[in-house]
Order: sequence, then C-alpha cells, then structure tokens
Amino acid sequence: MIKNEAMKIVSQQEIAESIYELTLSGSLVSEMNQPGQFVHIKTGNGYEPLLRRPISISAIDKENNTFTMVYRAEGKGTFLLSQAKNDTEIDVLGPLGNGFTPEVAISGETALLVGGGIGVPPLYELSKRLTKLGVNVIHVLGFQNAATVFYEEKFRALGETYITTVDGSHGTKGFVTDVIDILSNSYTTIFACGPTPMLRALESAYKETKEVFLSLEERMGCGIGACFACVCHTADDPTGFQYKKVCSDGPVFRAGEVVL
Amino acid sequence: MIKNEAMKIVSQQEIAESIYELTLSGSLVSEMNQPGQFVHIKTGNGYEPLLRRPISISAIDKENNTFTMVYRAEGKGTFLLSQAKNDTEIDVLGPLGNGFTPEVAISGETALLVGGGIGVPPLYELSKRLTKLGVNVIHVLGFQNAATVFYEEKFRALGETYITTVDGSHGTKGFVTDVIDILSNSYTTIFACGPTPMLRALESAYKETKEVFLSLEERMGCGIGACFACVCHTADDPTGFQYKKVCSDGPVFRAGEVVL
Amino acid sequence: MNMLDIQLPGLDLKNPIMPASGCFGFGKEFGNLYDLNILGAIMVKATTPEPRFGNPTPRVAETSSGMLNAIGLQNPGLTNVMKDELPRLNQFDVPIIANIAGSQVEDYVTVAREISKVSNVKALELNISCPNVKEGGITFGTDPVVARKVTEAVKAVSEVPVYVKLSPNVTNIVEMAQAVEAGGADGLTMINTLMGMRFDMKTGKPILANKTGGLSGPAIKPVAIRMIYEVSQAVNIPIIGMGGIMTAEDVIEFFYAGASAVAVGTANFTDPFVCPKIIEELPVLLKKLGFNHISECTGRSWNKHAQFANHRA
Amino acid sequence: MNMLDIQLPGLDLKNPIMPASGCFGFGKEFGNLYDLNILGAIMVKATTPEPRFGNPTPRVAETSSGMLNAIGLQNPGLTNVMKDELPRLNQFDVPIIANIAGSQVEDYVTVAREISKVSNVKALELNISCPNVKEGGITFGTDPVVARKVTEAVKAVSEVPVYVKLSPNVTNIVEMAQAVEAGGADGLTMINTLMGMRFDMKTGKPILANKTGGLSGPAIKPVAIRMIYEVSQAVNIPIIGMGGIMTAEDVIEFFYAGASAVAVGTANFTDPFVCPKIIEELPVLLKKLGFNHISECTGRSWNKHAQFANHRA
Ligand SMILES: Cc1cc2nc3c(=O)[nH]c(=O)nc-3n(C[C@H](O)[C@H](O)[C@H](O)COP(=O)(O)OP(=O)(O)OC[C@H]3O[C@@H](n4cnc5c(N)ncnc54)[C@H](O)[C@@H]3O)c2cc1C
Ligand SMILES: Cc1cc2nc3c(=O)[nH]c(=O)nc-3n(C[C@H](O)[C@H](O)[C@H](O)COP(=O)(O)OP(=O)(O)OC[C@H]3O[C@@H](n4cnc5c(N)ncnc54)[C@H](O)[C@@H]3O)c2cc1C
Ligand SMILES: Cc1cc2nc3c(=O)[nH]c(=O)nc-3n(C[C@H](O)[C@H](O)[C@H](O)COP(=O)(O)O)c2cc1C
Ligand SMILES: Cc1cc2nc3c(=O)[nH]c(=O)nc-3n(C[C@H](O)[C@H](O)[C@H](O)COP(=O)(O)O)c2cc1C
Ligand code: FES
Ligand code: FES
Repeated sequence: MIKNEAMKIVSQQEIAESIYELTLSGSLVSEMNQPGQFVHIKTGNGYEPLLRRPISISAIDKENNTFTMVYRAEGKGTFLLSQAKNDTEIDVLGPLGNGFTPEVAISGETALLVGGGIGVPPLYELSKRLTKLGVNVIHVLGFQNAATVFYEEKFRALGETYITTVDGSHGTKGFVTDVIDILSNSYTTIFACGPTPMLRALESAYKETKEVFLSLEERMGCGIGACFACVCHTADDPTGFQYKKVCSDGPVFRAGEVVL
Repeated sequence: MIKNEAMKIVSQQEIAESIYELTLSGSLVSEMNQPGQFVHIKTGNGYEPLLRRPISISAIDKENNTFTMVYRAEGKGTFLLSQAKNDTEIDVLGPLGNGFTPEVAISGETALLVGGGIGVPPLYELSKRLTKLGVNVIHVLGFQNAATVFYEEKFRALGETYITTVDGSHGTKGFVTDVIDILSNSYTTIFACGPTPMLRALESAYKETKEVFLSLEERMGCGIGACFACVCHTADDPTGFQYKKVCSDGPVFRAGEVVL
Repeated sequence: MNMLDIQLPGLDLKNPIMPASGCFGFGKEFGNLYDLNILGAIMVKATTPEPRFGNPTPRVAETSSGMLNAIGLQNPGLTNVMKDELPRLNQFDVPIIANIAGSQVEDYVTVAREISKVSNVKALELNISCPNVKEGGITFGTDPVVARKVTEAVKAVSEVPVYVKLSPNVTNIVEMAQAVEAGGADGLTMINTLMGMRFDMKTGKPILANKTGGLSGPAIKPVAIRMIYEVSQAVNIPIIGMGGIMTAEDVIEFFYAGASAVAVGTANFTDPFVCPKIIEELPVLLKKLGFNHISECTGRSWNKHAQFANHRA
Repeated sequence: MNMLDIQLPGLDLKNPIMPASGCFGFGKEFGNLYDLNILGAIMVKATTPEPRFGNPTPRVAETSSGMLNAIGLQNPGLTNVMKDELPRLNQFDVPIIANIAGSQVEDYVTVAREISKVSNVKALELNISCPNVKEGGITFGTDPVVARKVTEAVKAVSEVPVYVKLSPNVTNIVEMAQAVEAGGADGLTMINTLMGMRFDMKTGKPILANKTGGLSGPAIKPVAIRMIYEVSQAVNIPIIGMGGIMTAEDVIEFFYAGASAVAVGTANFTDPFVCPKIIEELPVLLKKLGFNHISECTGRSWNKHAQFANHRA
C-alpha cells in the first residue's frame, strides 16, 4: 500500500561526485517488495520546491526497517535533500509504481542488467534478488567519467561487472552498448534503466531476441496516477489515445509495450 | 556602516512562551553603536519567506563580537528563525536606522523606559547605556500574561522595574499606562517602544512636559530607505507630502515629530 | 455541531472542500489513499466528447512556489467517462462536479446534455479557461460575448446547475463574471491557471513540450484572492474559489475574499492527504477565530454588515 | 573581453543589469552599500508633476515567493527630482532611465518634456501600468488605444528614447505592445506587477491599506517570461525584461525569452547586493553555457536561425 511517512535519516553520504547515498528508516519499508519501485520525496519544508522528487529504491533492508536511495544532487530539490542531516526526517510517499519482476528470469539462466548514470541504483536491489533466485547476473554500467562511478564493488560482489565511461577515464571508453555488442550472447533477459536513448538502443537491438524490461523516466506531478503528467503512448496505438502512466503503470515496461 | 554578513548562532533559547533569545557573532557587531537600531534578517534559505524581518538589537557585546535579539516566533519567518540551530549561520543586514540617544538624558536625572511586548527588547541595551551614563532608570514593561514575561530580572538588576499583564497573571493587571499614572513624576525623559496605541497614549500625555522618544514599527520592504514602504507623515504636515521613513529616519522619533 | 456544511445550487456539501479538476483524476488513485466520503465534493477531470491523449511530454515544470502544467485535457472521452469513471464514484456519498470542455460550443452541449443525466453528477463546471489546448478552452474564457453564448447553450440542455470556470488571463474579470451570470450560470469557479512559461538553461528551449503552460500553486494565490474579492461584490451567484490553497488558513482567506466553497488543486501533489487534513483542521481554526460556522467567513473582507454571532477574534 | 555590453536606443550599457523602478529609490541608499558605477543603468522611482505622498500604510505584504506593494507612486515631484535627485546621480557614469507617471496625458507630457532634458537621463520609462493609483497608471496600460495615444504624446516632446512599461493585467499583451510600438515607442519594459491581494486572518480585512497591491518577485517570473516570449516575436523594438529575477540564471532565462536587458526589482530587498552579484556571475555562467556574449542569448527560445559562434552547451 502507498503510505506517507516522515522517515528518519539513518545515514547520508556522498559516494561519488554529487552522488549521494541516503538510507532512511520507518514503517513504510514494510510495504516495499519489488525492486524498481520508487518513492516520491518532499525535499524541503515550505512551498519551494513545491513538487516532490521521484527517486528509485536501490536497496531494501526489511530486518532493519531501512531502505536506501542513490541520487545525483543536481537541481534545487536534490541539492536540498543532500543537505539534510542525520536524525532529521524526510517526508516520503511510496512505494510507487510497478518495478522489475525478478521472477521472469529462471534459475540457472543469465540476466543482463544495464544501467546508465542515475539509472544504475534500482538495478542493485534487482541484482540482489536475481542472485538470490539463482540467476546469473552480468552488469554493464555506464557513467560520464571516473569521478561519477559508484557501486562498482557492490555490483562486482554479485556478478560479472563492466563499467563504461564517456571519456574513458575508467573502464571501457564509450557507451554501455559498446560493451554489450562484444559480450557473449548467453543471457536470456535484459533489465535496463537509464537515459531514453540508451533504452531505445537496447529495445531496437534486442526486443525480438530477448526478454527486455525497461525502466522509464518522466517529469511527474502526483506520482500516483492522478494528474496525467507522465503518460506515454502505447506501442500498438502510437498516435492514438491509448496510454500508460509512467508513475503508476510503470516505471518498468516490457520493451515494445510503450513508445519511448 | 550597513553591512551584510552571514553571522554564526552562538545561542538560541526560548525564554518565555514563543519568545526566543538569539545571540549571533560576527564582525558586523563592530558597526553597532546605538541602542534601538535594528537588523534585517533573512529567516530562510530559499525565496520563501522572500522578505527580511526587522528585529531590534537588544544587547551588544563588543568584547565577544556578539549581539542579542529577543523576538516572538509568530508568523512564518520568525518561526523558521526559531528553528535555526547553534553554529549555523543567519544572514543579517545591519545595523539599520536611528535608535535611541541615551545622551539626551543627564547623569543623575531619571529616565522612564516603557516597553510593550516585543517592544521591550531594545530597551535593555538602552537601559544599560543609561545606567552607565549615571542616569537613574525606571522600567515599566507590559505583557499579555505571565507566560510571555521575559527579562524581568535583567531589568530589575539595572533599576526599578514594574511589570503589567493584561490578564493580571503577573505584576499589575492592566496596561503600562495604569502604572505610569501612579508613579511619582520624577523622571525627565521617556523612552518607549511597543504597540502604537501605547505610544499614542504616552505621546498625548507627556509630550508637553517631558522629553519623549518613541520607537515605531511598520511593515518593511528594503529596510534601508529605498522602497517607501514604511513612511509616515510628519506632524507639521499631517496630510501633505512631507514624510519620514521608519527604517532609515527612525525607528526612533521624538514625540510630536511624526503622525502615529 | 457541523461547522462546515454548505448549500450551493445543486450541491449539498458536508464541507466546502473539494479537489480541483485535473488534480484528482476521477478519484480512483486517491481512493486508494483515503476514504473519499469525507470530501465535500469531487471535481473530476475535464471530459470532452471524444477521447483525447493531450499534449506531448514533458507536461509539467516547477516554478517558485508554483508549477506549470500543459496536460492538454487528456481524458477517455464522454462515453468512457459515463461507462467507467462516474459509476465507480457511485459508491461514495459525495456529489460529483463534472468538468466539461471542448473545441466548439456543440462539444460543450453534447457533453453537458449527457453527463448531466448521470445520477451522482450534481453540477457541471464549464471549463472555458484551459490555457493548454489550441482550440476552445481559453478562447471561450476571454471574450464575454462568447462566454455568455456557451453558458446559455449549456444551460439550455443541462439537467443540473452549471458553474462556469473563469480564466484569470483577462483584463477585466468582473466583466467576464457578469457575462456568464447573464448567460444563466448558477455559480462561478475561479481561478483557472495563469499562462506561464519556463526555459531550460542548457537548450534555451521551453521546458514544456507545449511551450506554454498553466501556472498554479501558492504563487498565484494573491491573484485568485483579488479576483474573487472583485467578482463576489459584483455578482449574485456563489463562487467556488481555488488557486494555491495549501492550508486551512488559505481556505479562510478565500472565504473572506468572497468564496462560498473552495477547491484544492496542486496541493494534492505536494501532500496527497491535504484535503482530509484541511477538513480536520478547519473547525479548530474556525473556533480559534471566533466563528460558529464557516459560512460566517464568506465576504467578510468587504461585507461591512456581516453579522458574526459569536466573534471574538 | 566584455561579454556583457549592450546597445539599446539611447542606452549604452556596460552590462544589461539595472535596478527596477521603485525598488531602488533614486540610488542614494544603495549608493551607501556599493559603487553604483558597476550598474548597467538605473531605473529611478516614478516621477509625477506634483509631489505625492502615496497610499496609507501598510504598503507591503508578503506572499509565497512574492510580495504585494501599494506604495502609490510616492515621490518628491518633478521639480525636486530635477533639482535634488538626478544631479546627485551625476557623479556616476551610469545612464539613468526616468520612470514617469501621472493621472492624465498632460502629466506624462509635462514630466517627459522637462526630465528628458536632464543630461544623465538617457531614456524615459513610461509607467502606464501602475496598479496602485486610482487615476492614471493602469488605466492607460490596459486599453491599446489609450496606450498608443499617451505614447505618441510623450514621444512628441521627449528628447530621449521612450520605453513603455507594460502591465501584465491584460488579456492580450501582444496587442498592447503593438499599439505602443505603433505609437512610436523605442522599446518596451515588462512586466509591471500583477494585481493581487491578501487578507489578515484575524480581522478578515485586506493587509494593505490600499486593499489591492502589485504582486512581484519569483512568483510572477513564469508569467513575465511567457509575455516577453510572445511580445518579442511580434514587435521590432527591444525589451527590457523584469519580474522575479533573483539570479544570473534568471537573467539568461529572460534573454532566451526575448529580452535584450533586464531589471531587478524585489530581489534588492531580499539581498541588497544582488545586482553586483549577478553582474559578477554572468560572465562565468555565459562561458559555462558556451556563449561568447550575452546578446547571443536573446530570443534563443524562438529564433531558430540564431547563430551561436561558439556554442558548446
Ligand atoms: C521513476 C523515477 C525514478 C528515478 N530515480 C532516480 C534515482 O534513483 N536517482 C536519481 O538521482 N534520480 C532519479 N530520478 C530522476 C530524479 O527524479 C530527478 O533527477 C530529480 O527529480 C531532479 O530534481 P532536482 O531537484 O535535482 O531538479 P530540478 O531542476 O529542481 O527539478 C525541477 C522539476 O523537474 C523534475 N525533473 C527534473 N529532472 C527530472 C528527471 N530526470 N526525471 C524526472 N523528473 C525530473 C523534478 O522532479 C522537478 O519537478 C528518477 C526519476 C523517475 C521518474
Ligand atoms: C524596527 C522594528 C523592530 C522590531 N523589533 C522586534 C523585536 O525586537 N522583537 C520582535 O519580536 N519583533 C520585532 N519587530 C516586529 C517583527 O518585525 C515582526 O514581528 C516580524 O516581522 C513578523 O514576522 P513573521 O515572520 O513572524 O510574520 P509574518 O506574518 O510571516 O510576516 C509577514 C510580513 O509582514 C511583516 N510584519 C508582520 N508583522 C510585523 C510587525 N509587527 N512589524 C513589522 N513588520 C511586520 C513581516 O516582516 C513580513 O514582511 C520589529 C519590527 C520593526 C519594524
Ligand atoms: C495538472 C493540472 C491539471 C489540470 N486540469 C484541469 C482540467 O482538466 N480542467 C480544469 O478546469 N482545470 C484544470 N486544472 C486547473 C485546476 O483545477 C485549478 O483551477 C488550478 O490549478 C488552480 O488551483 P491550484 O493552485 O490549487 O492548483 C488543472 C491544474 C493542474 C495543476
Ligand atoms: C516596492 C515596489 C515599488 C515599485 N514602484 C514602481 C514604480 O514607481 N514605477 C514602476 O514602473 N514600477 C514600480 N514597481 C514595479 C517594478 O519596477 C517591477 O516592474 C516589478 O516589481 C517586477 O519586477 P520584480 O519581480 O523584480 O520586482 C515597483 C515594485 C515594487 C516591489
Ligand atoms: S505523475 Fe501524475 S499521473 Fe503520473
Ligand atoms: S522599508 Fe524600504 S523605505 Fe523603509
């Protein structure tokens, strides 16, 4: 169930350039079950910023009643969030949306997890779930440069991990697709989250041959499906009035379900 | 000179119901010389609240480079200010305006200091200056009720002190004027700060017989004399276009100088 | 004692708080968060004769104490609204105000005729003020003659009272209000959004795909208050006020200005529980201010003769 | 390399940043805080033929990300402005834009004829948009025919270029802009304040003694941006933009919309050093965005053919 809670900051730290890892505790964690869902966060106290910020859940720890997010402090809201101190409270609405279903991958098979920049975080909880299910995981994670790379070791602990950077300052120079192109084709399922051009490239290359699941981003109002801010056309009616809402039908869709 | 400085919070505490005493340190203190001047404070970081809040200087400590304010947390801005924690910084513009001139009182004579509610704070620095100059001080301080009384002991340490409360829960029941009416008429000068009806009553009763100085309040924009938000008519041209600005010509005026 | 019940044409409200059109869909999603029965009424999303997808995304952008939206009247169309959306709301004992829109007068008439027959639709809200569609919408809302015409046409077919939603993007709001009153409007709802815009620092292009959008939220509250103050003194029909309401205090300010009920829009995004919270806080605030009933607040800013039985503030 | 110099009719600006009229008096007070020579220009407080006291207090109220003012054109009158205020500004190498106001066309003409002779007055700003006075002001600014007439009358006597200040409180801002352009305006300044209002919780009465006031500050920025975007595509005279500018980023956004220079109003109250700060930050920001000169930003949102010699963003 979707709940609204003032959750306590257990820890917040900058883990890469402008990239923060934030762990919150509260009863809302008991509602979190699926990797790839997100929360909608009020980053300030007054009317500015007025809108909440959607941030993916990157790890769920039911035992300690905590969950973790990783986000980039970029604009006004995420900057404010990054200034929040331990033991203060953050207003969280969630969990929201439909995430990844790890169960579509079968034990013993291999899944490819592809993340770009701040699309990487939700893949972490997903990868943990997949390995627990006995699925073999390969991670291909793309970043701008060495300074913004995060979670490399954490992903490596779960499976094979390739890093790309646009400027080549760490890992392979180029985009995630440059690595995927030369990977052995052993995986059956692809899970991806990142910039739309990346998702489009994966969709067009692998939609026919693999099971592909993509997590989308869109500017949001309500985050719960009521305001129609975040809609996209469905693939079978690309110029008509059929639609899906990224916030409540997604953010994860099967490749080919919606128009990217 | 007027300066703008991010000043450090040395201490902040609630000293009566919703009444906070806030001490800040910084080099701006070296510009503070006159009791009754005020500072203009940015109480939040964003654009809300947009305007600064005028608060009187209630004590100046040049040795420690600190000054103190006493304010009531009432609306949005002062509430935010009251939440600020030690060692964080507050954006202060000041010192502003023309305050009280203790030197108008002569050593050995008696001055009457009359304060109402949040008009009491500036009288504290004034009273210290007067006693240092050898002037005898009598304080008459009015409050709503016992819970909102503050600085009683501090004033008592400087001179004779009478407290009134509207509901009679502490000191004399009624208004400051009820006490003044029965005081011996030994004082030569009156310094007052408080609600306009109180200032009006003092002006009409004592303008002719005493030296009376009144500190006014008005809603402000700039606080430095540029926006014309805080003007009042002068007494000699009450419906014409002669004016004084409370922020830069005042807030302290001689009784009879401006229309209350 | 009920301090909040309000009677308006067609509307028997337990309290004067209702979600604003377009900010609450057709109630389904918020119905998962709390019991909709507590609401005074629900203003549902605009309905047009045919289904509409609306504008391309991005459809929202943030501004200081406000937001811009350019949804573009996305809705499943009259048939689906009548078949799926409105019946689902039947389970709640809450009057529905159906927001209707279109590109031409006939569209308004078509939707009004049909939708006003639905049993839980107790009033229509004529949206002649949507700034985010190319045809219809705001063009009807800025010309008093056209506004009056569409009001008359809808009144002729509607089986329930008709409230006309005014646009703030006009030189003379009183003239617009009087025109629709003359056209037979039973009430007014105001204000819709102010037309605004934002550009992206890096590209220099508008953030919204539709370029311009409608500004809502606390930023516009002073404009809404001023317009309601002006209009409420110049017409004899009640006003449902909206524009930046976030708190119970804001509600009272709208009543002082001249509103008889209010709608809450953007605030539902900041705090999805804002409507229940306001409904809970209002009686406490009213008591603190010395009122016995919220209706005592209506028009208090200009009504010198208003009697307040028990006013202590 | 100077990245900020801008030439406009009558105005040779070292940079396009100037304090907005009414928010800077006649420069005296801010002159105590920093060296006014760094400013692009100064828009001084409105001058009327006779001295004016303005409205009763309270004259300001705060709103979410904004403020309301109802100063009411207080000023010492034409004679005193020419004798005391303008000469004092002679010590600075900064062009003065004289904001002129009045109750009737003759008032504008009187002030324009005299004040345009003062040597440091390089342009006039015709204030036909003040919402806070009973006569004149905004009435001139909401009717295109009247606006054109007063523009023509002032142009006939002014010895310096005339900029007309537009009110946002209109249905059709483009029509207003085109009318004053046809009347001979050399440039536009926009926007003046939006009419707004606030009530006191306890008394139920308006906070401002004048009841209504003009809304300024970041709250109105999206409206200003939208209007400049519309107008800049429809006229051939330059626009000095204003309305909620607080930062260097905001300045760029106004340029993208179509402004050629900007004025900073309310922000001077929040941060009296805001103008020097913005002037210092602009070149850094421009470089970061890949521009060589701020003029490259003007109209970038709509000008598909704009050439940006060195754009890397
Ligand atoms: C389902 C979902 C999950 C996300 N998960 C993460 C995550 O795990 N880590 C992370 O760093 N970021 C994530 N994002 C992106 C994140 O929401 C934006 O970076 C953030 O909202 C920007 O806010 P700001 O205050 O920095 O920027 P501002 O410029 O102040 O934002 C202004 C407005 O635009 C919206 N906005 C700006 N950029 C985006 C964007 N890329 N996507 C959606 N809305 C945007 C904001 O929400 C706000 O309403 C996610 C987005 C979505 C939709
Ligand atoms: C020269 C001067 C000295 C002052 N000294 C003190 C002091 O030492 N201690 C103290 O507690 N208060 C003092 N005040 C009053 C104090 O400025 C207001 O209580 C405060 O601004 C209210 O802000 P808020 O955020 O609580 O209220 P809000 O309701 O959020 O204020 C909204 C707006 O109204 C203005 N405003 C509201 N009430 C007043 C008021 N009474 N006077 C002026 N502006 C007001 C605010 O500045 C703000 O712009 C002084 C006022 C002036 C003019
Ligand atoms: C996302 C969004 C969608 C809206 N859709 C509609 C609509 O379909 N019909 C309508 O009449 N008004 C619509 N509005 C306007 C609101 O009903 C309301 O008039 C306006 O937002 C001002 O109120 P607020 O500041 O409380 O949001 C919409 C507003 C928003 C923010
Ligand atoms: C206190 C105050 C006084 C103003 N006085 C004038 C004036 O005398 N003449 C004028 O043309 N505009 C006047 N304005 C309008 C500003 O010049 C400006 O157009 C408006 O405030 C929008 O800009 P801002 O949001 O940066 O303040 C005044 C604004 C304020 C806030
Ligand atoms: S954000 Fe409101 S419907 Fe998705
Ligand atoms: S507050 Fe601006 S002149 Fe006094």
